[in-house]
Amino acid sequence: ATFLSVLAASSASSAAQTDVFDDHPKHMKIPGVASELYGEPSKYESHVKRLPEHVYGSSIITAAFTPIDQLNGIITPAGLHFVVHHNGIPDIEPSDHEFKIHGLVHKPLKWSVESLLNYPMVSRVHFLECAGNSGPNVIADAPMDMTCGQIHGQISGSLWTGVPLKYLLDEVGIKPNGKWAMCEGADSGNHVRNIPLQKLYDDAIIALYQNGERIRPDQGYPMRLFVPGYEGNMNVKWLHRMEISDIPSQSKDEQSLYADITADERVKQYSFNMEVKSVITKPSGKQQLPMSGFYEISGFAWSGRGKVQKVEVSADGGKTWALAHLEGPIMSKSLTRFTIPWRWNGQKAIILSRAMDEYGNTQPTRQEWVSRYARYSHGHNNSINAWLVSNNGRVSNFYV
Amino acid sequence: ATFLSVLAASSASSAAQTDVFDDHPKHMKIPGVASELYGEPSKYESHVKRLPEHVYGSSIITAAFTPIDQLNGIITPAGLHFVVHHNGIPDIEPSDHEFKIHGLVHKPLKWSVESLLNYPMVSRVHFLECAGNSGPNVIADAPMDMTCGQIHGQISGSLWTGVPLKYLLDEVGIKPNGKWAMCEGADSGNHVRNIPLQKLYDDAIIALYQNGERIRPDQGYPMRLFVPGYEGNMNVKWLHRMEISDIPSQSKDEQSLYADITADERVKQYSFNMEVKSVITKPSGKQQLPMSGFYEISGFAWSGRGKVQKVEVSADGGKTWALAHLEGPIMSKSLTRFTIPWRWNGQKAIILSRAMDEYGNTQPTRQEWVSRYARYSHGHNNSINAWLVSNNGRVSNFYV
Amino acid sequence: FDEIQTNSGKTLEQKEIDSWSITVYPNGRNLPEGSGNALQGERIYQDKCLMCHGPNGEQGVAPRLAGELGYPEWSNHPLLALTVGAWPHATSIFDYIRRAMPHQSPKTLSNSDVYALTAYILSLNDLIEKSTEMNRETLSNIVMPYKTKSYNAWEVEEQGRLNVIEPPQE
Amino acid sequence: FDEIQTNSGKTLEQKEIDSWSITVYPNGRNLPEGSGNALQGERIYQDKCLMCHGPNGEQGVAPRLAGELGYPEWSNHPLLALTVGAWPHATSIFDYIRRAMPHQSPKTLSNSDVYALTAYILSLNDLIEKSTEMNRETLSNIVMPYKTKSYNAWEVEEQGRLNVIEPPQE
Ligand code: HEC
Ligand code: HEC
Ligand SMILES: [Ca+2]
Ligand SMILES: [Ca+2]
Ligand SMILES: [Ca+2]
Ligand SMILES: [Ca+2]
Ligand SMILES: [Ca+2]
Ligand SMILES: [Ca+2]
Ligand SMILES: [Co+2]
Ligand SMILES: [Co+2]
Repeated sequence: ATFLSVLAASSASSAAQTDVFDDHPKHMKIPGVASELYGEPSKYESHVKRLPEHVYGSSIITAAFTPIDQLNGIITPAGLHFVVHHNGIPDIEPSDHEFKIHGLVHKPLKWSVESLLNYPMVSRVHFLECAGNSGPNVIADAPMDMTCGQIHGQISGSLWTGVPLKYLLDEVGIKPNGKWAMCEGADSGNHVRNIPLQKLYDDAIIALYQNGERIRPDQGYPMRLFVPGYEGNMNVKWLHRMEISDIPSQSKDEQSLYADITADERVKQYSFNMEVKSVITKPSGKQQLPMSGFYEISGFAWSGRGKVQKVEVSADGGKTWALAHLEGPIMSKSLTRFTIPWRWNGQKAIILSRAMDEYGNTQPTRQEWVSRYARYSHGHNNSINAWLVSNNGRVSNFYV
Repeated sequence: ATFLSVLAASSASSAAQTDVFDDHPKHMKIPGVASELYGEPSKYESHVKRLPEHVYGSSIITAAFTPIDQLNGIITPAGLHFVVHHNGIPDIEPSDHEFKIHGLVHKPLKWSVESLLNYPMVSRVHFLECAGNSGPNVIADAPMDMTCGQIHGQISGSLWTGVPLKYLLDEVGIKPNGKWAMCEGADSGNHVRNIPLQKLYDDAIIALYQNGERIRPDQGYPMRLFVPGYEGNMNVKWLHRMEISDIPSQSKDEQSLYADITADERVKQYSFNMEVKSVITKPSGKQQLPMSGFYEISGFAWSGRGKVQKVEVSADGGKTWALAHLEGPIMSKSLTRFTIPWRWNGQKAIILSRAMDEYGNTQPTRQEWVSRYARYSHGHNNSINAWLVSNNGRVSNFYV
Repeated sequence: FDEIQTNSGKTLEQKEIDSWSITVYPNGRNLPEGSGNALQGERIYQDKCLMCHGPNGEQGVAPRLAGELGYPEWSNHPLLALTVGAWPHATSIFDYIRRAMPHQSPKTLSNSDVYALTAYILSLNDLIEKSTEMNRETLSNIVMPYKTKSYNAWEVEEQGRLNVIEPPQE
Repeated sequence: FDEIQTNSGKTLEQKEIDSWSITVYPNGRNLPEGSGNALQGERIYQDKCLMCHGPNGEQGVAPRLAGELGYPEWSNHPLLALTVGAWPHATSIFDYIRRAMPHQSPKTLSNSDVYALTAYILSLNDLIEKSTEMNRETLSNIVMPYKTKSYNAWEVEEQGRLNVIEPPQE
């Protein structure tokens, strides 16, 4: 007998209940439900979703941002990791996918998904940021009233596990004149980015797992390239081919979309690193402080070049700054959470954060950043961000 | 116009296709689909699910293990975190839940979920392990042929973010004779565990986020207690009440289920720490090595007392041992991934791992462990685990 | 910027504390009014408990309520090697039944029902007579046979400290 | 236990390499046979491209294929401030159309179609005459106006090194 069979009989049980349980809510009186085989968030959190964006009105190009203002810590659940797809998410059967290296190599080789799963792997916590993240704050002349996720949500953090590229490059044997790898995805647009072999030898991996489980279709299943600290677009999803070359192939995205246009209208190509940056997620745009009193200011900082060294926070529009607490572990090219206690006195306040990385790199002001680029150029914005807290506790996007 | 409207017209496009694309699979020719607002794993990974267990044939008590052999890294996706629920998963509206502290305190207080969300928080990567994990390997006289997840899958790792208990304990003010906290959940059985205040002041948190997002119903939504390194059952889910006391209340689970019975049949209560342990997840039970050659042995180690100091691996049944590589970051009371390259010569091999923590604690052999406890007692098994690789590459559970 | 000292907790009134305080302590603290004996308990048991816990607290699919530690003849399930008969504290039986049983409809028993069921389980374990009344007073005086065979590892092995072994020097 | 030296890659045959090698390089390497001019391209464009990219490569919802950098009169969308007219390399136009366009049915054009469409886009940008044939040879000789205004930050600013700034001393 299992309890399933006695359930009906027993629910017609005694009603001689003692008074002490009168105030106890229903969920303390009725047994709960069983676990799902693959769990899901609470239905009371169903507002926490990716924030979709439309690009060129295309139904194929899809972008969706991470609601970073609704989250905490330095890991983004895979289901909420931001995505930008120029050709949609392909449906790839693992048996229908091979990874190939050819070009300036001694032995062109290919690997099945299965064989790479048996390869030696590393696991690293890294951020991934789209070059276009925080674009609205340099494009718009006046600050737009949006949430932190809507403005800055093209950043996420994950534990990425996979095979270091260096093993595979050694297996094929690079010829002396090989300097670049043309990295191609198996999506319908065969997305291409060219990456210096130096970087691939340094810390790039073929990522097979994200946050412990196999990467999902929207992250490149069955495999993606991961180049820590480099702009999101270079982390080629559905990676299926690398052609080793002496020169970059100059792909579509390297001509315009992921190039920056300088103030004097030169086309700056191949700026790979996402530079040191920080953003306060709490409190942030469109949030509401219920009353004056004690709060925590919390956010994260990161640098595509290495570790975050320090984060400073100002609550008076940048006049004075205080050192925030860095919540460890502080890892290279990873989100680093910072916190600082704050007593809000119920008056208008302007809160800002600025980060420095281990190389001493700092964030420019918005004004400095904007002066460097053409008015419409908006990639790689790592300038200092600010939020205005009004005297009624409403938080909104602000330019200092 | 959006592209949606031109899709139909255009798919009737030219068929004058060039030869070069003949061998390209369908997914490189047809645009992919858009992103989901809350993403999901690949349909080709649908076998990667929690492994449900039946306890007393109850439909209310539900347990489901993490398929750790299918995963990698040190983070478990929340949807695959192991669960054990004695009274099912309650459906709790956040507005229907308060956290209360009373008993031996100066000012009994309560907090709404909303107000705790505005409190200062910390984020820590920690393991969570059920006291009953790996039970089959001490209960069964001969090794059972099961997967690593089926035997050892009551362990998971997450980034937990929440409010340190110490702030709340200071807010209520503990009276001098307060030594224990009776911690109660808001499930239908009002689960209770008693915890020394020392621990709560040290590193316990009210966890509000897991792996970045709000904790899910099956992890205690809207809040759970997290006591790093202590047995899973003490991390009271749906936490709603703490009563500060001079003595523990001696709850049901403290009488039997989570007590260990010693070899001389004494009832050992209140052994909180999950001791140092390790398990090889790859290769592991029921897996198959396709052919002799180069492999990576990979697994994780942990200790409820602090950091993992070292892990040694043997491939000859324990005759010789080699130091495994520890994949950082090495964090206190956290899963720590270890890896070691291995050349399988196609002959029978017995692989084992043993860990040491920063205090010098080590894992007992199975024989040592079993000699300490009553034959049916199976909680807190941290003995050394082994896998047998047969000469045809079949991997199975093994006792050394 | 300030030091961290939180202060948003709201006062919890005595009335509220009373309404939530269902936890009973081994010294009898917080045991409620009411009483019952094993004869009364047996009837309730047959109606509401026997289907899962079996006749005389044995041979059910649910935990054993009587007997000694060790595999019973009729099962080699490790969870059924355990038994309420080996619980160190009798108050825990009352506390648990009141909050959690019957499994599928908890918190539906009156305090006197719970006393009666506790008395019945104690009588199944030969610890009291069937007619002995259990209440606040008498229940707290029961000494369970395994009381002296139980020990608190936190106090005995850990010396009531977070770390018996000193952290290693860096 | 061994050093890490992997060896499970399988030989990739030349035939396979040829079937996957669709990437064209700025020096014209890997440009295929075939040819086409803007007159031919214009007809294909009107049939398969105009609906998204607009007449003369402007005023569509999709990227601008002609003109100079900067907001056009008809849009202040930052993505439409960009234009294929400002691409540093003409071969990239061929490469991208062949692999990815038309957006909803990529890889359906013949190589000659792609040459013709590339020719049409170049003519829209006043870089060639409508009758000029584009093929392997002629396409690789096109010098885009922004070629001299483009630079490689990896080489110029990073000096082709992973870290221009030395890591700080511990
Ligand atoms: C529908 C099945 C079912 C019914 C009816 C039921 N129980 Fe239980 N009982 C269980 C299960 C299952 C457990 C184990 C709960 C757990 O492990 O959390 C349990 C546990 C107990 C325990 C603790 C035993 C231990 O070792 O953990 C006691 C005491 C108990 N029940 C008494 C009763 C009484 C008294 C009644 C009737 C008023 C009753 N039960 C009715 C299923 C049932
Ligand atoms: C259904 C709409 C649609 C059709 C039809 C279409 N395109 Fe496109 N085209 C796009 C979109 C959207 C992009 C941007 C793709 C991206 O950003 O990844 C694009 C990009 C391009 C680009 C690169 C522009 C840039 O700056 O990124 C070229 C060149 C191009 N298309 C040429 C063509 C040609 C030639 C045809 C016809 C054979 C065509 N397109 C048909 C929608 C379309
Ligand atoms: Ca579901
Ligand atoms: Ca197929
Ligand atoms: Ca730009
Ligand atoms: Ca879905
Ligand atoms: Ca309600
Ligand atoms: Ca036990
Ligand atoms: Co829309
Ligand atoms: Co079953």
